[in-house]
Amino acid sequence: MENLLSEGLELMVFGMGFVFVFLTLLIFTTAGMSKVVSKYFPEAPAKPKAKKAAPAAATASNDELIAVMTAAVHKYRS
Amino acid sequence: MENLLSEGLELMVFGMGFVFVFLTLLIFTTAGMSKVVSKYFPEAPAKPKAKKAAPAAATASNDELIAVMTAAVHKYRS
Amino acid sequence: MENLLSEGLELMVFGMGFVFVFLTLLIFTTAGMSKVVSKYFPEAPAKPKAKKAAPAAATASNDELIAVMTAAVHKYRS
Amino acid sequence: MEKLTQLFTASGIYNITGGQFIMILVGLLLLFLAIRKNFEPLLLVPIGFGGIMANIPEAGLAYSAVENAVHFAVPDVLNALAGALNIASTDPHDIIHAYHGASAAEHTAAVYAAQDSGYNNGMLYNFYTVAIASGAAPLLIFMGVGAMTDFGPLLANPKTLFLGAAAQFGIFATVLGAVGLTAVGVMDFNIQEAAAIGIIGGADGPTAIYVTSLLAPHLLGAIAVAAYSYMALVPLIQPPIMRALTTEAERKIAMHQLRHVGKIEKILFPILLLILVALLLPDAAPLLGMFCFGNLMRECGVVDRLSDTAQNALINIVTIFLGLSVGSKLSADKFLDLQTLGILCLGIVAFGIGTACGVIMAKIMNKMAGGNSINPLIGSAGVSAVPMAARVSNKIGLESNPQNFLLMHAMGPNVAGVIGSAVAAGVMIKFVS
Amino acid sequence: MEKLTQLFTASGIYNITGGQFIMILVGLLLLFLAIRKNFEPLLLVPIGFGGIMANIPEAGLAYSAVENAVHFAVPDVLNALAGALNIASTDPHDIIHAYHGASAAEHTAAVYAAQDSGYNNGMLYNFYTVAIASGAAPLLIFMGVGAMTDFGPLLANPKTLFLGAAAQFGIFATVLGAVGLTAVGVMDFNIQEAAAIGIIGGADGPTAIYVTSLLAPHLLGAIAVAAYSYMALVPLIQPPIMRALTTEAERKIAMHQLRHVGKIEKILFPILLLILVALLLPDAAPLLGMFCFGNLMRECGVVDRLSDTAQNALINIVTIFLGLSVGSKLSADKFLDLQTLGILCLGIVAFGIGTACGVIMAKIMNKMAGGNSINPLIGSAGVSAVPMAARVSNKIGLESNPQNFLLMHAMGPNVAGVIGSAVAAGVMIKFVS
Amino acid sequence: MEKLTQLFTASGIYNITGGQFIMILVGLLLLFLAIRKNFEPLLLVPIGFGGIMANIPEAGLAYSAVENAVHFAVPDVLNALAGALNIASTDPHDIIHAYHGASAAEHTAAVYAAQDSGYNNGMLYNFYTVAIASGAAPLLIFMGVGAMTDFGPLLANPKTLFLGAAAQFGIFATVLGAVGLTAVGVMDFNIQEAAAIGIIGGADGPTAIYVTSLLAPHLLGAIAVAAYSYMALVPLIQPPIMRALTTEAERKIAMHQLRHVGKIEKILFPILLLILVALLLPDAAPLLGMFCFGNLMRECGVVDRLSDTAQNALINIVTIFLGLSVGSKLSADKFLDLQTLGILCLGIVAFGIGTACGVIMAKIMNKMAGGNSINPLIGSAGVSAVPMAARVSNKIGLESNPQNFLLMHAMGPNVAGVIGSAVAAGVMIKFVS
Ligand code: NA
Ligand code: NA
Ligand code: NA
Repeated sequence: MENLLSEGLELMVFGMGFVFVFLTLLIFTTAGMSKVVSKYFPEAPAKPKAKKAAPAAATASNDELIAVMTAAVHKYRS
Repeated sequence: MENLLSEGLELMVFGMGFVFVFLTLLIFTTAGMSKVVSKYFPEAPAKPKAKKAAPAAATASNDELIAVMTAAVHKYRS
Repeated sequence: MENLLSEGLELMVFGMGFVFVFLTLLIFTTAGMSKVVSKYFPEAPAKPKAKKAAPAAATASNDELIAVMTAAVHKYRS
Repeated sequence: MEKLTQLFTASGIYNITGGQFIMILVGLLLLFLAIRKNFEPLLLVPIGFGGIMANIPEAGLAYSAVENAVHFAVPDVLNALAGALNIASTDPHDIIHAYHGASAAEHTAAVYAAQDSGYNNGMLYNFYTVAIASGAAPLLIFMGVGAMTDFGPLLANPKTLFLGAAAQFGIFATVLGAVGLTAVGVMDFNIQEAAAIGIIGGADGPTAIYVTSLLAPHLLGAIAVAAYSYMALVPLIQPPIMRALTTEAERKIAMHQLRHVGKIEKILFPILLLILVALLLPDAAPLLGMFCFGNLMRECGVVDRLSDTAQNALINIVTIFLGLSVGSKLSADKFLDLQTLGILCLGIVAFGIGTACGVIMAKIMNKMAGGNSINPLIGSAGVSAVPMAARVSNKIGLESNPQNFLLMHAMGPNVAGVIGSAVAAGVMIKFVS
Repeated sequence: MEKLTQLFTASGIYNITGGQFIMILVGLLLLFLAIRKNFEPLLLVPIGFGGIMANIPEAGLAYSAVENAVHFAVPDVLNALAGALNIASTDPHDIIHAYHGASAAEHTAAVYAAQDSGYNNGMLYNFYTVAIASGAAPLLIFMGVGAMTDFGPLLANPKTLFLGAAAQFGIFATVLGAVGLTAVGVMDFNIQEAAAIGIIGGADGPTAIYVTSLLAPHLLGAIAVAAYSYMALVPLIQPPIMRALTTEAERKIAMHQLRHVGKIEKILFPILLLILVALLLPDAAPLLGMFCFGNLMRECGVVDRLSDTAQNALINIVTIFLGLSVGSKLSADKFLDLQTLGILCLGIVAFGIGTACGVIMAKIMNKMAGGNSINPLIGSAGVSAVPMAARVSNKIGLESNPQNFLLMHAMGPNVAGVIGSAVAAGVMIKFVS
Repeated sequence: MEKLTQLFTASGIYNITGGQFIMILVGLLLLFLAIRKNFEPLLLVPIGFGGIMANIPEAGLAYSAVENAVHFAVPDVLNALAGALNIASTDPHDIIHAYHGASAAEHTAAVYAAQDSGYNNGMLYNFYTVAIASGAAPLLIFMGVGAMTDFGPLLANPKTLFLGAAAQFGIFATVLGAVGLTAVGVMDFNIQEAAAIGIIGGADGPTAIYVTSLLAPHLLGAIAVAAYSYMALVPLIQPPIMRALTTEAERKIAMHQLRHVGKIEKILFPILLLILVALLLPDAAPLLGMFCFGNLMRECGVVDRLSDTAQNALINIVTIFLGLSVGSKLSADKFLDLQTLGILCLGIVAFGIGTACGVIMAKIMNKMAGGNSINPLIGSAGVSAVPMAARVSNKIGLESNPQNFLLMHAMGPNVAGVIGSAVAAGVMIKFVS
């Protein structure tokens, strides 16, 4: 029993410790990566909107599209 | 052979008997359930039409919907 | 080693030979089949156009829909 | 030159047997029926194609590793197999016989011996093992069918369950027919085989495959082909029987419009049915459980994405594998048999009796209800074959009375027939397995 | 007449045990909560239905071939099983005990003995083996969740990862609670069981199922039900804790709009996370690897058809099987236990502690950042329960300040919580398995 | 403190080997090529990611239970494994060697020993077993490809099948090259390995994977990576060869518009092809059978829902698992080898020879047809790599004659190349397996 309790305690200490160490490292690497990316590979700002429209149209077939749109019209009209 | 025939006959009698017993019980429980439901949980009658529009609209989140619609309009206009 | 080389050579000769024999047979059977089909089961030539007409009709009704939808989008956006 | 001989002696032309040739023609016939005549194409296209593949000479696609090893009959391999199966004879026939009757441990030993000699299961054999021998594929199809089924018409008029019950008489009469033919010495079926043949009369593909895979897997090819072919033939088989058993006046009977059935009732029905199965016939639990699960997903309204998948991607994937797996049972040595002929004959009798009993029951119910409220034509829909049988009822009804739309009224007995044959299947599994 | 008795003595009514009756009610309760109260219906509908099916008397759907063979207790079969398992006793309990502790070879021998006597695995047992025992289903769900996750808010404000870390304290505190209850003699959990219970506090279904299937599979039913139920109860459990730990002024804090995050960052993040996992905690590699793989498919923009499938057809299919498989662990003899009660109590404590730690960490971070830039309400989202917990943060925030939209700010800690609990899971698998 | 050491000594940083480090870089390179350079991303994203996961130190995701047990080298476990494999030595290398050459029974005994000691198959190893070792994944992909293939252009001009035949010379020349390099002592390939390498020249991913999994599974990683990479490089590899072998006048040749091909012809073609395979080369039956099945589902018009699923949900699911499974063969000890370098070199030679032979055959056919009706540029499409190679033909054609659209003309040889390499695969399986 003693042993079980100390096992639990140890698990808590090392577990939480490791979780914090890991996520802290992740914060640093992520922040570093973002910095490098925004410095060396800056994004053209206008693109995303144009892109988002195209695939949506392509993936939804016409029939589906009409169904969704009709529903939308109903909803927003009523 | 005798034995096989009597087995077949027995299977028929008990099989059909059981099918009828089972489905008869199902009729009674179903009818009872319907009665209870219509008595204690009556349905609002107007709903169904409104409902049909809702799910289509509900599954697509608003943002997605706008994207799809905008794309559609663009596609058919251009 | 000798043996391996001759195995490779043999594989090449028989392999390419068989590929050619197989595809040649396929050419003849295919050509024969096409001849038989076009002779005994000729296709009605006018159909495809009729099929294409249907979507055109659909697009006509689409225009109306688009008007409604555009209005909806405008309304929702504003 | 040696390689050329090797190539030729391993070719299909050199090795094809008469049986394989005939079975390839049968496969082509099934494809023709499916594609040109629209005979249940979703199943018969994969079954027919699988049947052709199963009969490709020397490819052994439908055989297990052991069967493939025996086919090539290398003496050392036969010795190893005989040793694994604890038999003295190394005759291929004896080995196959011992293999089919082997204990699980001997079976594994034989498989190991075959693998060690470099033989493997054929592709279709693997598909069969995963899809059908495990029982999974028919159950998943049943789940998908449940997710496609609307119990509304049945709930609006639960009495039509009687019609679904009566039509199952075709199943049991056919069982009796099969044992009768055996008794008079025309055929040779045991009770398990007779039960599996009877289930053709249930007019329900996945139920037939599930029961047959449990009771008589060696008959699976013939029974599945018969079941799906006759389901496709419903518009030809049923009308003469329906017309013979009804009067013009009866066929003219118009039925009251069905009441609206609420969402709560539709949600509770599959749960109720499951509990009834649990209390009365646990052996029908896998079939009806999955059916009810599919239906609950459909009706509960909160798991639409699961219900959509069950009705589309999942059932389609399973159908492909199920069809090819059934096709694997069309190999010549398993299909070309007097039994197959008997199965085909008994199967159509089963359909006919089921149809007749459904109509007669509907006539009785109509009489008891005053004689003018139940059109007996809806009785034939009790065999299931959803939704074909209901459409047939509607069509014959329209012929007599152009204002009379029986379709929704026939959907009740139609789905009742699905439940009825699943219950009958449970009884048979209970008694004869 | 004999057949009638046979039918009755094999029926559910005759055989149902009190435990099975109660568990069927529990299954119905889960269905009610899922359908009417919208408690995580995608999982609880299949789990509840599977639970009912698992408790159908005599059907044995949730049992292995050996368990089914022991259930019917035919003396010859028990003898064969005892022989296979190398034990002298033929008492059913002893056989089951020996079966669970058997070596792989003895296990196979017992399975062979059961199969030779005609017993088979139940349908749900097969589903469990394929979906959960193999580890595949939770990993594939995690892949799908990865493909649905947008790490944008996290990348815009990586500090919120701390909140995802803090909220995992609930996991480890619960482990301590479980061993504490054992130490004082109230409960009886070993360290593996305690760890599996703790993971409920991770508020992440697939992680909980994956860890439990590795550490304490016999508790899977209770832990999965607790995890999904409490995730559904997040809108009830969290708000009082959040209000108690924050001041009105803190709840009013408005946060700056998040910066736009580019495509390249989003592509690199899952790769970075995978490499960090590879270098630091290989035991979390399956979970986080599949999660990162799903996310990379989403973000890379060149495999949209794979990403769509991972988010739709595949995750739906896997969810159906996962739910039914979890349901198979709701059989009365595995679920109705004092332990289950303990698990339910500890689980909700875990949620509470996780929520509290998240909020407290957010308060600390806010203090350190000047006291007016981080709204502590987003801390509670660190438990994961995506996206419910983030919505709760937003809702409570709106109550205090109707102009304050915290949703996107709370999505950062929310997805951080998923990573955090997967890391915690890896640590536990490393130390206690 | 002890736990901290334990955590560190089990971490990736502590255990990573040089090989694993390099292979992780290779995985990242594949991801870069797939995502930025659009190199067959549907396959190379999963392969690259799987490759990284396979090289996570200590995680053992790509290893079987036995390999994982040997890796940790606990003396008792090694003893048990040596006993199971009937060898005296307990040296890890000897055990692994014995394991790979074990009989089926010894193999099972070793797996049992590993499981009893608590070791399990890695996730990727399981994926590999189910997807590739079973042969299922490449066959299902081939079915999907069949369902996506339009044989119209081929049927309109069946002579182009000759081009698909000629381009297979690349395969066999490479086999000869591989055995030649072995003969002169530069490399060390046996005939099975040489055949598997040659199939890279078939420019068809699933065929290459299927053949390699049968003939030389240990080379699967290198061969699959080479096959897909070179398929992506077709627009760079082919044009110089095409220009070198053709005159400007030849490149300018305009081809007549193709005749319309009817539905019946398209339905009959896959059936005809299947029967020809059945009669002549049963060893190609699995590959071409599934291909024809997919195509028949597409063309027959009565099973559109199955065809849609085969082209979408099913092929996507299989692609995910196939890619990860191939990635599992990128573990350092299996990939980093002089052989891999040889494979990469021979693979590109195979592509080049195939392209050249296709063009030369087209020139010959053009000469024989009068010199002005067949543009030799369509010959290069005979290597398959559908539809990339056909597009390359079209592009080079447009450069010489802006009015000349070769795309549809090149689609004939393009799909003929798929058939051709499947036939070549069948011959190799027949002769060298
Ligand atoms: Na029926
Ligand atoms: Na979490
Ligand atoms: Na090719």
